[in-house]
Amino acid sequence: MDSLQLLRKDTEVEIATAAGPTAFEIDELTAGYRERRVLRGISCCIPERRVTAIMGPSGCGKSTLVKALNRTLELMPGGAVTSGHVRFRGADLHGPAVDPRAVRRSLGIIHQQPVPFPMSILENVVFGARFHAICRRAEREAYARLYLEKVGLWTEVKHQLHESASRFSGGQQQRLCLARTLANQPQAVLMDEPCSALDPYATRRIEEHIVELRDEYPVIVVTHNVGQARRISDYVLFMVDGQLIEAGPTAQVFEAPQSQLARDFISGRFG
Amino acid sequence: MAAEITQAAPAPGFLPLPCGAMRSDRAFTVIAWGVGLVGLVLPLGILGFLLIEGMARLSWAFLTEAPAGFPLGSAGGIAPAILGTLALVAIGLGVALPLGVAGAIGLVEYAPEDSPWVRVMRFGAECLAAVPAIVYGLFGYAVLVVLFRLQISLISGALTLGLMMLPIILIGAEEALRGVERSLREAALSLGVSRFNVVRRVILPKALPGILSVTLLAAGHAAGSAAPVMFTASVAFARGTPALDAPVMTLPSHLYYVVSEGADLEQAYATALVLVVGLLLANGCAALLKRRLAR
Amino acid sequence: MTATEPSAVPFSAQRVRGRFSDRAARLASRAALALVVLILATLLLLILREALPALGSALSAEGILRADWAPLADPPRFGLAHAVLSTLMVTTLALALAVPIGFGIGLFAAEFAPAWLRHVLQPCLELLAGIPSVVYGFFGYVTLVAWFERYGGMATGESLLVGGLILAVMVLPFIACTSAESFAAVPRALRESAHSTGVTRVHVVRRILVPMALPGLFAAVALGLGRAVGETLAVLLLAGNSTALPTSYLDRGQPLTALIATELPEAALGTAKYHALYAAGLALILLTVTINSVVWRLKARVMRHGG
Amino acid sequence: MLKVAVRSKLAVAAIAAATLLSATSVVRAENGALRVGGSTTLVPVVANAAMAFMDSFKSWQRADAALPDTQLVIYVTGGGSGFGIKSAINGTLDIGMASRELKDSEKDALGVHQAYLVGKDAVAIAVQVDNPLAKLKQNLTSDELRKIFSGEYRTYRDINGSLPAQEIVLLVRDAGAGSAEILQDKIMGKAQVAPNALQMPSQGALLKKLESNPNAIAYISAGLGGESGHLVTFALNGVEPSHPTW
Repeated sequence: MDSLQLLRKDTEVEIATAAGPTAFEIDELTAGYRERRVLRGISCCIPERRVTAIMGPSGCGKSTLVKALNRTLELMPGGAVTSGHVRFRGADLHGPAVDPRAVRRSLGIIHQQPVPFPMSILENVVFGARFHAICRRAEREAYARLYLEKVGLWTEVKHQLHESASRFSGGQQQRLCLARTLANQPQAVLMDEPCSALDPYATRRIEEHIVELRDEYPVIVVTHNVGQARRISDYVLFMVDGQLIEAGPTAQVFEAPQSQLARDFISGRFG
Repeated sequence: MAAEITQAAPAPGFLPLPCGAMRSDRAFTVIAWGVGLVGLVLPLGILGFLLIEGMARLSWAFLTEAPAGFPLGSAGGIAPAILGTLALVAIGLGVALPLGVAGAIGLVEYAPEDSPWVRVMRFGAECLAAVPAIVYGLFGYAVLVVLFRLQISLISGALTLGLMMLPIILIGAEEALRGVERSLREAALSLGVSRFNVVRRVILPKALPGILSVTLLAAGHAAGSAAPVMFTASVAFARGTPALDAPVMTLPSHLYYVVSEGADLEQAYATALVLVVGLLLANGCAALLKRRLAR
Repeated sequence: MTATEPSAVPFSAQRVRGRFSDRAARLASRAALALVVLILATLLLLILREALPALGSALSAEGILRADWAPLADPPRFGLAHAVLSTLMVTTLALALAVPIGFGIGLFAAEFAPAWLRHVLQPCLELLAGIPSVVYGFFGYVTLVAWFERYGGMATGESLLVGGLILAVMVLPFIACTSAESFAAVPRALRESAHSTGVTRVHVVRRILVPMALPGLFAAVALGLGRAVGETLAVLLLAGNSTALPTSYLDRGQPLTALIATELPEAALGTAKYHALYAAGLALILLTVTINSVVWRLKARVMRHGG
Repeated sequence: MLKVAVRSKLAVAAIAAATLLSATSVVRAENGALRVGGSTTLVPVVANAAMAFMDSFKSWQRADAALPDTQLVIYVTGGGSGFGIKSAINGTLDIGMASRELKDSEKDALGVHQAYLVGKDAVAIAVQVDNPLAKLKQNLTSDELRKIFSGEYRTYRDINGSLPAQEIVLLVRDAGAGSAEILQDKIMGKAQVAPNALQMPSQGALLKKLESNPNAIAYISAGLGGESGHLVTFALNGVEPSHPTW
């Protein structure tokens, strides 16, 4: 499939794009927590090596969607995908032979609140990588350095690698979490409102990293910040109440939104 | 070196996990379930055992009659023991609850926060809550029974139990009071009313479920303890309504008496069942209150 | 005071009223605290005073630390060594069993159990914690003691082994509940992040949960230890109540609490026996206070570290 | 024919004027409570007697016209002979019960008091019917008894080579019990009871344990031991602990 499509059967809206190959194919995905259905049939494709922003008002299911994408949704109390499929590079996420942990490792996620683990900075970075035997014990430091440099933390922390990360600022913590995720050598990066707990300066740094990541990974960023979506994304999905309302290249969606809801959201009239 | 460990090329599908880790994960899960079930089977087993063995003798008469038979206690009921236990705990609470709550208010509201004094008090209270019940018995015996000539009586025992409950209630009430949101306190104080008014009208009602919960727990603990009342309040046999200056029977000491006298096992099972079910009710209420508080 | 002219001093009426009730409340609560301190100081001092005569010659051959317990000998000897050793032995056994199982239950409740099971498990543990000591003693007497005699080939079922086993059951809920709470208190986000790196549950438990819950786990052990040391009636009924220095868990013994409960009734005021028993009480206090303060320190340090 | 193995007097040591039936100053508490406590041997008897006494008289006046018209309440508790005497001395009990003679020091401490003898019982050495010793012997000497209770004989084989090497389980009463002091006085002399003996909290408990444990040997109230169908009692130095003829 060479286009980012919105396959909503009821409206049959289709947006042709000039996108490259597809990373994620999402097909009629419904998911939720126990009795509460949060995602009501989401279908779309998300392209390789681009930043795709998921926008929408609070509670529309953005976070649930990214959590479903790397199978951490099932860690939440009662959280589960009830029907539909997600394929990443052709492989079904929920296929019978697929271990959810392998999915989580391959599709790294960054959360809203930066969550440094209760261990040294070095240990934080190689936490997953050591487990997955990506790096050997002897090369921990070199390995950690690689990823700390990648997120621009190395010069700041090179003398305190063995100290706890708890005294870091929010922005530093979030970059540490990014390094930790990248050190896991994922094949895609998901971000769940990565900047909503940060100040404007730290937000800018994270946004710069997001744009850089595009060169290596398909990136999905959940945000409720319209300006941010405009700044960093190549494509936009717009969700309301668990359904996909609109999708397309960022410029197109922002300049000529097709639905009234999207128009109101972008202009700041609700959300 | 860095070159060797750069990122692998994107491969389709998901990489397999280290297989040793998977095996240990599975073993761990099995062990966790096994151990967890111990926590389920053990209490239910003990309760079931007491229920099965105790139900035979349990009857309305058992709850309302005095002990009878020879040796005394091998027949009849346990009414005086129930009354005695209730009286002991009620009077003990009458002392411990106001003192404990007032002390907690003093610690939380009227002492500078994190002053060394508060820390010392809290540490002291925690130590005293940990002091074994029998030590309270030693103290009650030396001071109340002998020194103050209160003899072995309801009042001696009730004061001993009150002392035992005091640190538990103090700590619990302090935690409950501290648990009230700071913003609530600030908002109330910003209206210019006195601190006491804020405590009485805002903080205490908010902390009440927590205080009641810990009070019930302390009362249950006291009601089940034989050690502190053995030398201060309990006798093998008593009858009639409990009086302040007279000794009483208590459920735990009666159970101890029946077991140690080897009088009658069925009687002991039924007594144990009554004691456990009574405490279960008290603790259940405490847990409910706590859960309501958490909401 | 000068509340007669409200216009001269704004808000004065309100302030005077508030100030009075406030001062009264402050006074009352301070008085309550002082009373609490007074009572507790009396408790400590009194037990210390009654124990003091026995402490003076504690190290002599006839003293409480070295002699055996022989109240009917001539002259009588009141040594506590057997009781201290018995207490240590039953407590060690109880904790050796209850700590691993308790942590396991705590972890299970916080991590593995489905919600409905957790809602059953919690009251079950509370039930276990709510059963009083004397009922455990009775329960152990009619079950374990009888079984060990019938099937275990032991001369008597009463032994430090049985006392320790029942004690383990008694402290188990405290350790399990406290550890479950501290495992559950580890922030969701932290767990979620750890899981989202695709590691196994064992790994998350070992690297994230245990380090984070460590202070709580220490507290759990301490709580259990304190309970085990101070339990009276269960060990009184089960440990065998004999004054020999125990050499194995199959031996009978008499923990400090059981010694006090057995001997206090006939210890006449001011006799050597009376003082020895208060020395036993003092030992119990010192033991629990030491446990508490070690944990207090440890907790502070671990919390600073873990941050 | 005074042929009792070890004889004990069950004496009631009471403080001044504190008699069960004609108490005057004893009923000093306004509610008319009388506290009785001590020897666990006496508790079952006295407790039942007290209950019957309360039931039949209800008020002190009806028991004796000289007494005030207050409700008749009697509290009974155990604790052991030592506890009974001690409590009578320090006034925490109105009547102390003891299963032994009062010592001179105790009489001095009591001051003005009255002691009432309510009965006598022998202390018998007894074992369960399945005890190895029961089939072999009917009689024990003081010397054997001392060696058994001092722990010199650890197993039954030590007593007699033909017996199995099972541990001798000694059941004793705690040091406050009258029977414990009697054993010390009459048999043990300078020797001490083996410290690994099980101290039982009451005669009743001792009886139950003795009946259930075939390895145990104990001294027990001859009355209790004789009534039980599961026990065998020994003669001491040829004297049976039966039919006391005092």
